Amino acid sequence: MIALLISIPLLGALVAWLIPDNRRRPVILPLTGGAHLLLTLALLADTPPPALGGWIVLDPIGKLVLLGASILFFFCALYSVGYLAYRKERSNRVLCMGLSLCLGAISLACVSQHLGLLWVAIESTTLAMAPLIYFNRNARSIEATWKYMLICSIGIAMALLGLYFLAYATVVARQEPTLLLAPLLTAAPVLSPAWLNGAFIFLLVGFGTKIGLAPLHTWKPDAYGEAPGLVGALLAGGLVNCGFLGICRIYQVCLAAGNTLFFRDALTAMGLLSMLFAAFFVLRQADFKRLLAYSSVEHVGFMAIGLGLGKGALYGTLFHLLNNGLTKGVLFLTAANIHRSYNSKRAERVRGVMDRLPWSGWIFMAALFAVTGSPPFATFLSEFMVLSSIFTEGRMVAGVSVLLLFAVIFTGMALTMLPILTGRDGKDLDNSGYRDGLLTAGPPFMLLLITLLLGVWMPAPLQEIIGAAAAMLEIKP
Amino acid sequence: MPVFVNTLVHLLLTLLFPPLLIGVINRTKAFFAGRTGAPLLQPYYDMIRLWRKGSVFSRTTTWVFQAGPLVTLAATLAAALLMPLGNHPSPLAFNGDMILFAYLFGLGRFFTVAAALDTGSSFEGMGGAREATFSCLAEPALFFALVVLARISSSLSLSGMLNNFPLTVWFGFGAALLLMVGALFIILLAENCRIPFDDPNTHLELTMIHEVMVLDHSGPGLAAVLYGASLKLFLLGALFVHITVPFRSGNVILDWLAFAGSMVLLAVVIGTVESTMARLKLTRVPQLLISASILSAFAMLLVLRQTP
Amino acid sequence: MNTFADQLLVLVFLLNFIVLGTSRIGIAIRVVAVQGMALGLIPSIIHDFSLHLLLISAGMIAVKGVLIPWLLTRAVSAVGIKREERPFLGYVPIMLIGAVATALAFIFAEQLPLAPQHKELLFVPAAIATLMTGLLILVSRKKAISQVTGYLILENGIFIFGLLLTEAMPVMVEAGALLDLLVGIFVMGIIINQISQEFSSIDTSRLSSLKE
Amino acid sequence: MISPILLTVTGIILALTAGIPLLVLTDQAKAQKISAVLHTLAAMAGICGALLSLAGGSRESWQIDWGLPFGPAEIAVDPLSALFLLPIFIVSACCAVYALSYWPAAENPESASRLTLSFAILTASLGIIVIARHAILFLAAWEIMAVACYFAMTVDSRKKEVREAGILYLVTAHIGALALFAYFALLKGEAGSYLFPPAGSLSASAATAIFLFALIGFGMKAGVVPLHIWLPSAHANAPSHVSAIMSGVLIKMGIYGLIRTVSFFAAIPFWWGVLVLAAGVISGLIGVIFAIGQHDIKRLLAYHSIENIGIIAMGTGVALMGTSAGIPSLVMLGMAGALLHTLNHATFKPLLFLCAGSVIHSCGTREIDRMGGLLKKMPLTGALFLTGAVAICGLPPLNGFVSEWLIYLGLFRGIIDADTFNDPYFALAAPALALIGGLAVACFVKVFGIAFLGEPRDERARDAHEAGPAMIAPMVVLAGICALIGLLPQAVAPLLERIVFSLYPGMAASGIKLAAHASLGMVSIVALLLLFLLAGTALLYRSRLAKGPVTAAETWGCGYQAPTQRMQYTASSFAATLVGLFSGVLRPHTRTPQIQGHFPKPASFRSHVPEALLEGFYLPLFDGLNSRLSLVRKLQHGKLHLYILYIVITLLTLLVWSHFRVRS
Repeated sequence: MIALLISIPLLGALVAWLIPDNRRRPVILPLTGGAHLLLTLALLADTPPPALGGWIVLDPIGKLVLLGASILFFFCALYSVGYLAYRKERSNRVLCMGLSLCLGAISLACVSQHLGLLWVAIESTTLAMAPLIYFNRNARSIEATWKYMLICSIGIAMALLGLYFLAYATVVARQEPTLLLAPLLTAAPVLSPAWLNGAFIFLLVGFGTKIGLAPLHTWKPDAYGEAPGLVGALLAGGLVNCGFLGICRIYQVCLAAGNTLFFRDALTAMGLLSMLFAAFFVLRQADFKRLLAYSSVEHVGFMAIGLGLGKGALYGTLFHLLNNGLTKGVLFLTAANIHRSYNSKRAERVRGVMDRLPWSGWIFMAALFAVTGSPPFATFLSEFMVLSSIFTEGRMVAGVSVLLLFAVIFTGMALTMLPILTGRDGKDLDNSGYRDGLLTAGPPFMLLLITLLLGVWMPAPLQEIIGAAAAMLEIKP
Repeated sequence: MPVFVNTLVHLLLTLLFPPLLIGVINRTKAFFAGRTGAPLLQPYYDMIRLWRKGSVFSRTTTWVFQAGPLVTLAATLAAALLMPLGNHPSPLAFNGDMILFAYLFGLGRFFTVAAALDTGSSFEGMGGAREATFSCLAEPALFFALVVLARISSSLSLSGMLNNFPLTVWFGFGAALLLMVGALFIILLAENCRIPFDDPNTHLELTMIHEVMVLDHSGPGLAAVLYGASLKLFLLGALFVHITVPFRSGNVILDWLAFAGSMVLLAVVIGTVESTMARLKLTRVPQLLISASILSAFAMLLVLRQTP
Repeated sequence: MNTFADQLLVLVFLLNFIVLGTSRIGIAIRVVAVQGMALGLIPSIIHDFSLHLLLISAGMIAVKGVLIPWLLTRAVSAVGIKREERPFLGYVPIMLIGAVATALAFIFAEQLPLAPQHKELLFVPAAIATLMTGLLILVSRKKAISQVTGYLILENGIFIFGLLLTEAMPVMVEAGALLDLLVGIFVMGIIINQISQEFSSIDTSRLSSLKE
Repeated sequence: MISPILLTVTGIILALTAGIPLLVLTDQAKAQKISAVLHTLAAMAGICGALLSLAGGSRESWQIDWGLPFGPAEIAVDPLSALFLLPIFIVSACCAVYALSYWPAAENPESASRLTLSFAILTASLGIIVIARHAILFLAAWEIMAVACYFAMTVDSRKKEVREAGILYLVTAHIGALALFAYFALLKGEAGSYLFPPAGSLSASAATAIFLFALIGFGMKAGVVPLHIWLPSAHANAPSHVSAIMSGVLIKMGIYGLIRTVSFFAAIPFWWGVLVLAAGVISGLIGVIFAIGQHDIKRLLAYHSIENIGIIAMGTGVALMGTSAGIPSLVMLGMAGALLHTLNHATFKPLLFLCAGSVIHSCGTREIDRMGGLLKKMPLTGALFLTGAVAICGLPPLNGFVSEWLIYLGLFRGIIDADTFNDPYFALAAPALALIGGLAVACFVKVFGIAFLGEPRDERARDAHEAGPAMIAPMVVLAGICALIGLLPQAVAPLLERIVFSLYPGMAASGIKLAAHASLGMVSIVALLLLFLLAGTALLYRSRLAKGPVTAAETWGCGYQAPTQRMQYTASSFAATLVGLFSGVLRPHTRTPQIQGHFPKPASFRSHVPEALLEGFYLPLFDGLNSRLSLVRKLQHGKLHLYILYIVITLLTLLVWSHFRVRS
């Protein structure tokens, strides 16, 4: 079953490569995505036993990331059919292949218990995405791709060094050298603290680059801003979660090793720094896709804080992981529609979206509330859980600073997004003639609906998965 | 004497006495000016004559214009039932009546000013604006005084505050009461549009307050305005007299006579002030009113400090 | 055998300095190729012979010594540039910094709680120094190709550390890492090509239109 | 026995369904009528529920098992909820009927359905807020209320000032909600669950932060100075019936939250009350002073909302000080005054906004200085506005007086309780309230006089017409309630008592009566007597008038021969002296023309009182911050090699930090 999970996307990529017809090729994506989603749901319902000598296990954290990625991918795939119909002039072979491969790599990352394999999978997602950022083939997109490629490669190289350190920690401790999670967790208490520290730092920097924790986030606005919307959605909702999964794994090892104070402080500090950076850049941000990138930095920072605080915040953090992915999907897909219609993503060149594109406009508006943690969206629940835990733990300074930053970020986002959405559409604005269709407005709408649904009703199995995942990250007394 | 007799006296005094005060003031002013002056009862004649006259209404005006003097008069009459006179509680004394008392005047003011604006004349608008402005500046001073009285007497009604106002209070809180009496006198003059705030006899519209507001009233309406104004003077004067003349003999008739006498005395004092002082520059008026508030605020602080 | 490995590592140090000091991109690529080959030899030298090691060595030499340099050379000839011009940091200062970094690497390695069997070896200082060299090049050079060489040197540094753990690393992972590296460089090569087409230069200092 | 909670929930659901007809029916005009009927039915159910609860004085609750990991939710109707439910349902129904002719679907095809839907959601969320007893449910309803209100107020988003007001409103609402996040998080820490704790069940010793967050969050919604900055522009730019519900009901949710919050705590520190009282005094004064300077009728009314919120806060402050000092009479008077004023303000302020809406509808402007003489054209609207104006000034015999009087009594009670208080808080607050009252009279005499009396100043005002019955009827209902409470205040006394008892369970046992401390019966007598006297003098006057000759003439122009309408006193000139007195706070902008030469050119004078706190403090602060931030933004300079340097620096920092961390 799990093998199928990884091979379906790979097969999809192969088929996409083989299909010569630019017009029909995109259809392969929803097929792949649909099959993958069904399989994921089946796997969640009936967890398979460990495979490949314990290398491949679908544990609760993996399940959560997999579920989020699979849902997001399916709707992005549906969207891609509608989107690519507007981009007939470009060959979409690389795009279709890259997306499928990326899904495969994400699935692999979710199920791998060997940290080396996890690293390979995450690195593969980075590589698979690079050509997609360059889809628009202009000077700005090539610049963004180059920055993405180089910074992420360096980051991921740091993560590799971190993994080596982790393995070396076992060598120094005279244990069987391994990067398999289960033995590492058992051996953790005796691991050399210095090397474990080093491993944590390098992995944090490595995966932190991948998920875009400040000040390692520098590639993010460029890549998110220049990539097509659906690529942005997958970067922000899929790849970020993968990187976060990597951080969760090392966090698990650190927890098992005992003394976690530094790890948690480092995560909290970087999380706060990310939110601070995001707040600075969100204010007066004139490019609404870059705005979304900084919002992603903010949310990654928030999750890092949640993970760093641990205890009661974990449940909310993991739930937020899922919600963040879904809302980012909504935002990027609708932002792409708006971009398409106005041929611009600058706030001064876009007005009156609610009049011109009512569906995209209203979805974008709702997503503004969703992404800023307003009830009744699920992001509210997860943000509130984390905040509630911050305050009940008595960390008043952290709590108040997070709230202040939330306030600044909401202000910034509202100041940029509301004038775009409202106002009067004018003759001075470009109009490409794009109109919302079922396949371009439907997927973000469905994603929005899911966030809304999760905000008023969390299915019991989901609660179970998140609960089990949080339990894995909890400090054992 | 049974209660109803006292109430009867109260009502009779309220209804009949006020125009006399105006007469006394005018007589005093005439004395200072070296004139014989009009008879003491001249205000009564004036009002009766006006009441019998016909009316002239501006085409601009609406029913609000006619309602103005009537509401003001009704509100002042209602207020008269709350103010204790002589050594007797008012017919309708209850906890918090002092606030109702002050707010009834507010109601009267609202309608007087509205009636003035109803004429569409810029002069009457000007007068209305001044009336509204100055009276809201006088309001805190009055309330500081009420706070002082409430604190001293531990009572929440005008009757409780003013009827039990023995001389000993003056020994205890002399300084504070002196400040307060000063403030109250300023309020008394300002609220009743006397010199130095306003000149009831002037005919230069640009400098008037109350008189300019009622320029367009005529006949019975004007009679109601004049009567209402004298009643207001009477009521505020009673408040002032209760504090400044804290002699209560216990003999009912004596107390009533003493009250009436001190009211007349007050009218003489007002007349004297009007004769000896010049009218203030209009821009100075707010300053004087604010200083009245400050005076009574000081009085309040002194009293708060003194009472445990 | 370890002495031979140490000598190879000394060679690695020297190669680091050559890359730091040269302005010719062709030389830098060749130096990196040599460095990769040298590193590819080490696993077979320090450990007893095994198929596993042989595979790793062969893979390393093939990828780092042959394939990647070939890819880069092709990219260089496609965009037609030879020299790094006016880097952000001059060659002399950067070599001095490199020297300081190497010295620091030795001092730092002394402090580390190494396993007893690794105490005497040059692996850890070499790894740190190479890593720092890679980062220095990445931070100081303007041409995209130079930055790729910097990245390769950085990777080499990490790989040197990995040599201490060859036994711990399953082939699959090693192979995956190498494959990823190869694909990465391949993609970078393509991007460089596109950059030169788009900007008629591969000077990355021009790639700064995306800000704030 | 029909349960209050069932009726209330029915009302909320009916209100929610009122948004649907315009979405599904093609005959929009008919759909709007159905929607108004639904709102009215909702109001009937809701008001019955609320009155039942107030009459019974008991608390009834429902547990709801929902699929969220915060424990089961709870909704409950107790007397406090019931009191706030009354305005919600009354005002929403009045506004829905009013909209039939103010915002007819037939004339506004594209915006009516959006407006009706947001209005229905707004009403329902308001209802849920006051019955929610679970943090998550409350917050969800709270935010939905804010967002629904945003959509309702920005229907006319093609206008720039509407958009700007909307953004300001939304941002401040969200910031307030964030403060509530912290508030509920801390509350959960104290109470142990996300359910609201019962009254008086928590110790206030560690609750300073809870109280402060509640004050910020709820104060922001209520519009307490200095958190009021969103309020004037939002109220001014919304459609009038939305302004009515915002001012009458929405901002009261802040008051509800604050009262609910303080009821959780058993013994509260004295300074809580002092702080609330001080905030009330400041809001009251600032609100009314700013109101005087406005020429925009709705902005002016908006500032009066701030003033009235201040008065309510003063009452609450008195009650809190009474609670901590253990004086039940203070608690009773202060709380009853605050609650009654909440209810009263929810009647006369919507009344005034609806009247203002009719005027704007008919004159096409919000500028008072372009109106004039409207009473002749719109006699009913004018009379109703006058009723509202007298009520809001707190003048007898209408309802505003009763509640202000209770608060005054509380303050005076505090003043004479010499044993307990030597602090001048009460003694300073009473004259402040008097000043507020005086200024309010000045302000409303100005609006009524300039807009409705005199001669029209503008063509549109000359051609003004009376509003239709759908607009008049709701106003009559609201004015009726104003008069009813004003004339028979003793009828509401037992209801207020029950609310106070439900908030302070300890007080119920002591048998304290509101009537013992405040003779509302006497107020009623004086009010009726006043009407009687008025009727008497009016009769006399009419009969006299009938006898004598009555002549119509021009207004006495003091000898000037050619007066024009434009020479009338204007709102600005009326307020000029007061604005000048308070110019230190108001910072009015004036543009005075230079008049030169013997034959000066036509010149114009302009004066405007801006929202000084927003334009003088918050916006400069924001701009200053923003220009500082532009330095930080240089960090994202687009230079790749420096980005890589960031990675190196991060690594080194973390390594060094961990080194020292492990050492220590």
